Amino acid sequence: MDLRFTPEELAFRDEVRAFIRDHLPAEIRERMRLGYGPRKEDTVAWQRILNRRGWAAISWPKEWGGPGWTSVQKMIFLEENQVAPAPELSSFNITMLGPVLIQFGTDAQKQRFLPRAANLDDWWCQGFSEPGAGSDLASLKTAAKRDGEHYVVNGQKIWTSTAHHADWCFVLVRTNPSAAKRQEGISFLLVDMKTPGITVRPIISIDGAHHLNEVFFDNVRVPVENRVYEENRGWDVAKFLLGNERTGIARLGKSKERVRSAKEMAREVREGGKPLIEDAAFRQRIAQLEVDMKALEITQYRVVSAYDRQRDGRPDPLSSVLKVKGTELLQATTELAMDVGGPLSMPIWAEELAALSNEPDVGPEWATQATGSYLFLRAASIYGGTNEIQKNILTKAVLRL
Amino acid sequence: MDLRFTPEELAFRDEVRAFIRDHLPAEIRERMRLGYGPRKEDTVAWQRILNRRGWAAISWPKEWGGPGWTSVQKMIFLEENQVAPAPELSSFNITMLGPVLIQFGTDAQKQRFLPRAANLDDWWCQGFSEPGAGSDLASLKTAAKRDGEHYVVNGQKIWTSTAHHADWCFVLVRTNPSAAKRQEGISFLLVDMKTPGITVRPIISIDGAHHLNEVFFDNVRVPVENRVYEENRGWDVAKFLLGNERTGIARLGKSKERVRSAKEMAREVREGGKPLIEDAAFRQRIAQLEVDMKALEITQYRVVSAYDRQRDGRPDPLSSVLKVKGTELLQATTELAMDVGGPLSMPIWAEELAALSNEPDVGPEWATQATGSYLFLRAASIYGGTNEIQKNILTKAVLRL
Amino acid sequence: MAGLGPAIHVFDGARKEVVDGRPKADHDDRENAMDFTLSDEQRLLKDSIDRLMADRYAFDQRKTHLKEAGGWSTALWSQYAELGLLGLPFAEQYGGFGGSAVEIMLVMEAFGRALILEPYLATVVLGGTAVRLGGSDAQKSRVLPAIADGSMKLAFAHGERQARYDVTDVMTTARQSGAGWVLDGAKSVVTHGDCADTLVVSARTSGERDDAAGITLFLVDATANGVARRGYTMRDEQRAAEVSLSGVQVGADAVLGEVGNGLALIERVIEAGIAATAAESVGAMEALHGMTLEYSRTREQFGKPIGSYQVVQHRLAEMLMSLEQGRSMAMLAAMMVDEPDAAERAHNIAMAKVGIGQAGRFVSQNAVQLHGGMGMTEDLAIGHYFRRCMVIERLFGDTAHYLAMLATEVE
Amino acid sequence: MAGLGPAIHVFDGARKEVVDGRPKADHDDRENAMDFTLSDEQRLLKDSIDRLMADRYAFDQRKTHLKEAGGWSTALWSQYAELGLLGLPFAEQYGGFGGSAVEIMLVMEAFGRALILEPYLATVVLGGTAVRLGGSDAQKSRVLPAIADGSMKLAFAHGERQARYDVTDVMTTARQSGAGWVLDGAKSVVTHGDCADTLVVSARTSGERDDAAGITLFLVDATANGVARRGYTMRDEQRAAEVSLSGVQVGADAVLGEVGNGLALIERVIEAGIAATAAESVGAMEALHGMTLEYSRTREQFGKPIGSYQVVQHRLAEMLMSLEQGRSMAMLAAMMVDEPDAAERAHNIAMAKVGIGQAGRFVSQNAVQLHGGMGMTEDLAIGHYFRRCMVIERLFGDTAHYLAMLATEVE
Repeated sequence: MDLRFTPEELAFRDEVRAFIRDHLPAEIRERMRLGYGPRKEDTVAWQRILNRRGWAAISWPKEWGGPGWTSVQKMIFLEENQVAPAPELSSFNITMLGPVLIQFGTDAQKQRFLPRAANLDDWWCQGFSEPGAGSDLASLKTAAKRDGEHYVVNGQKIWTSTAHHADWCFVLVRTNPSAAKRQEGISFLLVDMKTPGITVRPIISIDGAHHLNEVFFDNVRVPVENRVYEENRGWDVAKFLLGNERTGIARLGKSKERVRSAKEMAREVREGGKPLIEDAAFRQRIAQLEVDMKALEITQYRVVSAYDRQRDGRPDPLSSVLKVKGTELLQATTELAMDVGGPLSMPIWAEELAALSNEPDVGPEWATQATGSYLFLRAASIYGGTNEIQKNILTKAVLRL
Repeated sequence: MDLRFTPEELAFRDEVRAFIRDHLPAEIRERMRLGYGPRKEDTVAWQRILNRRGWAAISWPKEWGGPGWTSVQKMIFLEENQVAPAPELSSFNITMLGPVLIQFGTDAQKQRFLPRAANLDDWWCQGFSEPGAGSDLASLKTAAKRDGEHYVVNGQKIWTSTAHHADWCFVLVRTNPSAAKRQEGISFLLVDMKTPGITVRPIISIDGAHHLNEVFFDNVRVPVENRVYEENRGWDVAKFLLGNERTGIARLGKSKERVRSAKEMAREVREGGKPLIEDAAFRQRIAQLEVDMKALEITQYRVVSAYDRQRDGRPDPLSSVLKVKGTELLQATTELAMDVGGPLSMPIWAEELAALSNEPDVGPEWATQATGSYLFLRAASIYGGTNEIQKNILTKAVLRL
Repeated sequence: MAGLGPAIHVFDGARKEVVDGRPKADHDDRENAMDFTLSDEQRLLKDSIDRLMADRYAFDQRKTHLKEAGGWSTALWSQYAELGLLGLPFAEQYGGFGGSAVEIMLVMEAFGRALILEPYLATVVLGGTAVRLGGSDAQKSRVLPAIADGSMKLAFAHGERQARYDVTDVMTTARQSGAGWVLDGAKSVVTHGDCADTLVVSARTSGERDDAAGITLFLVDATANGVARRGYTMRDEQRAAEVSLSGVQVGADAVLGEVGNGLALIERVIEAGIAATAAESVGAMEALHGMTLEYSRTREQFGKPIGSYQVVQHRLAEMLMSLEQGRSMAMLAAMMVDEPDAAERAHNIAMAKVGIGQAGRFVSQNAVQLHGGMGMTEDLAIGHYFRRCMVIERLFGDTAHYLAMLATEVE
Repeated sequence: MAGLGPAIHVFDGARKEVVDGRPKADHDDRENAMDFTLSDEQRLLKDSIDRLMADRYAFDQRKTHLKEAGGWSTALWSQYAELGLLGLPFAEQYGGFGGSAVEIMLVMEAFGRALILEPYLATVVLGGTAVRLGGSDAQKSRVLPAIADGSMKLAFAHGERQARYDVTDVMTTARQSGAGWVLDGAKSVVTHGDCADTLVVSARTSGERDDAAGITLFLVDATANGVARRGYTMRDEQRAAEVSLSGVQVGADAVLGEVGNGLALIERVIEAGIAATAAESVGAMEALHGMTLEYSRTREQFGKPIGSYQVVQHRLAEMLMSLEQGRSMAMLAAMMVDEPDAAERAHNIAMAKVGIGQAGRFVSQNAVQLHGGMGMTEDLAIGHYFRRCMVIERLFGDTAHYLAMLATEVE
């Protein structure tokens, strides 16, 4: 980072950069440079390459295959990986499930699930949100009744990203409907997606693509041994998971990659009879974005470098600043990339919508992909707690109002 | 207006423009073009010239000296007057007191006060706000006790604009402290500023100038005949006054004048080695402001032209749109004018601060005046109900939330 | 102008009853100021369209229209013809009704509220304007009545792959051959170019790329030899096509307007398109605001409707202000589209384009945001309106393009 | 950098106890991450300044300082000298302490929180940097110790009336005469130029207006014959002066740095000024945010503290985010001010200038807005901080000026 990494950190960045350059399959890099999201097989392939290098389980302790990096090193790695651009690590496996099992899991659970999660042998998804329970998670209704050595799960989850790829799902269920507080009476279960009674229904999002799903549970039997932590204490697990390290929450590397790509393409298209890259207003827009990215880069460094110093384990409320500013930039930079394409950004690229139409591609792929990213990332200010919720968090936790 | 006035309206605009051109004293126009606010004598002189023409009491019925204009004609007049630039009519006399007396006043009160108000023989000010009662007017505390044929007034008003110029003040007082609702038990009094017991203390605002005052009432005796409308019904009067016609609330003419002035001065200063007016970013900024002014101009026309059609006399909640967008533009355009001056806008121009310093003038007057307007108009989004309050009004009255 | 001053029209967004998640047009909303500012004919027109949309264009019905072969409803196209909408702007002698820009504005607003899919913009507004303003009597007699009765659809084939938003960047060529002409080149992202019977094609008859002079418009039969079209769906689900022309022969009577002086006519067509889509955008913003307002009343979070949170309330108020400022700009465009002074006309319509683009972006982005996850799903109407606003902002040039144009005109 | 990473420092604004309407610096706020990222010396430095400001720069005390002849406190100037602040950035051989940009940042932040009036920026940062980087041993020995012990004040007399923000627009001339030089011209809005003992004057020794080459810096005795100064007060109550030079004779030893190559040195001085005022702006923003937060807790409207309204809460949260983004930019400037690569240095400091300017504007404008009428009064501290942010945004060039510079560098 420009803001004076230590020599060790600089050396580390170069090492990461070199490794990605040498090991990221060219075909994956090419598709992603054009703006395509990684296919399932791309993500699996790359995470396994990283895992062989010991760089997959980045936020896990060494004994479970973690690299033992500082938060700053993780930040550097994540950004380099995004800028490459390379498929991102499965956050469900690495950032969410892993730390949860390491903190709350039994030895048996750790043995069984951690190595396969690190290597993406199991693709995990997150069963938290429910219809009517968006940011207000504790109002979830999906019920699990104890029946001998099993829980019988009934209910519905929604916005379940990549459920259609997933082998396993960690699910929040209500095991005690009559608990005094809503937060009590919730348990955290690990569910094999192949269990009878599970139905996955795709949700097509406004980019016309299939990222999200509804997941229906109809008398799904889950062995009690697949419950993490105590019965009715699942809220503690969920809080830990959500409050868990937020390094990379700003996804700054992705924004940087979008601006780089926009500048590259702006040499190829015209505005007012000359290359768009020479247009004064366009250059001002880029300059402003680069200023905002620089400020966020340093703020992120300040926040992340503090993670390692914090001993109380409380989630840093400043993560909300990274989330808000990061998503504002993600949306501004993807909009920029779309605008470069101009009219050519408006047609739908067929493969993206294969399910819905049979039209051939028109226009440059990068332009149609740019619009896809713009559309899908309207969700960036919604998922993981809307930006409005983030400001509520700052109000309570920092302003103390 | 570009948006197709009727031929009659066009002819009217030309008539107004010609009259101002021919009758506005050159010395007043010159000072105002440099950005100075009008002196008391300027305002008085110009309003009397207009009154002779029958154009002062613009929102009064003909029988009381009004010109009998439509709201659109008033809008045209107000904008031409601002663009000239000429001193604005005393809103206290014309927009506030006049309609109140015509609606609620006794014949005696009308006879006594209206003609002098139209001619600015009496300079009126408004005694509404109190410390701790800003946008929340009904919480006012200034008390008036009945004592024979007088009220004895004790208390304090604040933000009393031009009280130091004023001959008279219309004041909201609490005549029944034990009323069930705060709004009940308030009365509307006309107070001669020469009455013993009145103290006017200047409030210097952040532009270093003296516009505002605190007014203290210490056993001030006000004849009962100077109460408007019934005792304890003053809230009805206040509501009528505040909800009263809002033509000109956007002060669009002032914004247009600021942009015109900024463009004029931008030919005389440099940016990047050429005249600022040739700077791409500066031109974009102007273009955007002109787009926003055009949109507001049409919205204002739509709202104002509807005033004449409304029969129910309810204040149009859309006035809040004009207030918000109008003040946003006022603040953006005065900031623009200040920015043109660059470093020369930052010194204080001595006369402005005569009371506080004895420094000679430096830099061009227009630059120092531009900063004065910028600073004072930070209040534009505060007075008359903050822009946050305006959005509350839209929420209740239009969105019905 | 007073006829366009529905100050209270703003209440629409707030008052509309909501049907299948989309606000229904209100027929006798006493507070709709248009009641007393529209002529009886205009009133009749607005009512009949609103009723048709309410009956035939509910969001689920729209899904059915989408599934038709062409991606829009041929049945409704006939209905538009019967209602006289297809001939609205044309003189009566050509089977039209001599409707003004105000009538077109009313129609496009209603179409925007319903998010229609039919090629009205391409055929009646773009193609129709080209022929109406540029055509000879013979051409008008041949084309306009056919548009009016629904038997002929047009498309405006001007933009080219390399041109982005530069209106004079025409590389398609037309060279004289005998009495007629031969056209070669390619046109890109031609709105509803796939279903058009006749294409209005711009081609260079002289000069170089980017020259203002030397551009000519031609009426080209879409089925003529050498015309190839690849149709596809846009992000807003409307149809468009890539059109290639190789050795396409047309007669002398195919020339629309003056040879070499096509630019002025092209600009009139684009201005008419901007005015029409500005009104359509207003209709879409009304729908977005109305749906979001309704959602904020019903959707609960932490035990309260989200509409009870002040931040949501103020966001909705800001959306309302943008909608009204946008409506003002759509009115400006409608008033200016027939302004004789070309510079005045172009300047004001450019301002309207910028204002509408910014308003549409603000309203549609916040409508999605306030809907949360639901706003991201293809199942809800919100995202579809959002994308229509997105595409409209980029038709005929985007906000930055027109703001740059205005910046050069600052004096 | 880790030494500059007070992630929790953000809590300052929120936690500060408020004294006479201004947040008091917290001496042992456990949550102030700087506690464990500052060296003991830095910690000592910060504590001693904060304590001095708390004791001597309460807002009412500041009013007294303002009333002094020069418009600032000579007593505090001596205190700064005693504390070693005036020699902070200079080498020990010149009576200094070899402090880095980080120490200057700490000092300026504290000064920004207290809104000090003394000529520290002009003397130590601007004048001091010019001599420290450009001066000969003789010049350094003559000037730096005198600055450090408080006996000499400097001012940077570079800007001219016609130049606005153009750094190479120098029309003041210096022509050789015998061994020395004769200076003629005028300098405008010279910060604290009225009280300076020595002026660092830029003059053209060759070339034309706007030429980058041909500018030379001179050390000029402010009392020399031909030097005339008109002092005045700026909008932020700091002092400045118009300086005219007519036939001012100086010796060859007055030349600072190389003849004709003054521009590079001027840029270093300006960069140091930007870094220092960036930190000052952060201090001012902390105070503004802290005061506004406190006000929102106490000021009631409609029976509730305004801080209980969600819109006010979110505005304060957005101010907090701007403050932190601004703080990051001030850190960037501090880190970059000694960067050897001139292009890299200039680019990053230009980014910091833009970021700080925008943050300062957002925070200060909203601090006034949330204070309502009270924010408009000269009696409250708010408006004074507001105007300091306004002036800082325009020192050495405004946001538009640096954004335009960055735009030209986009590649």
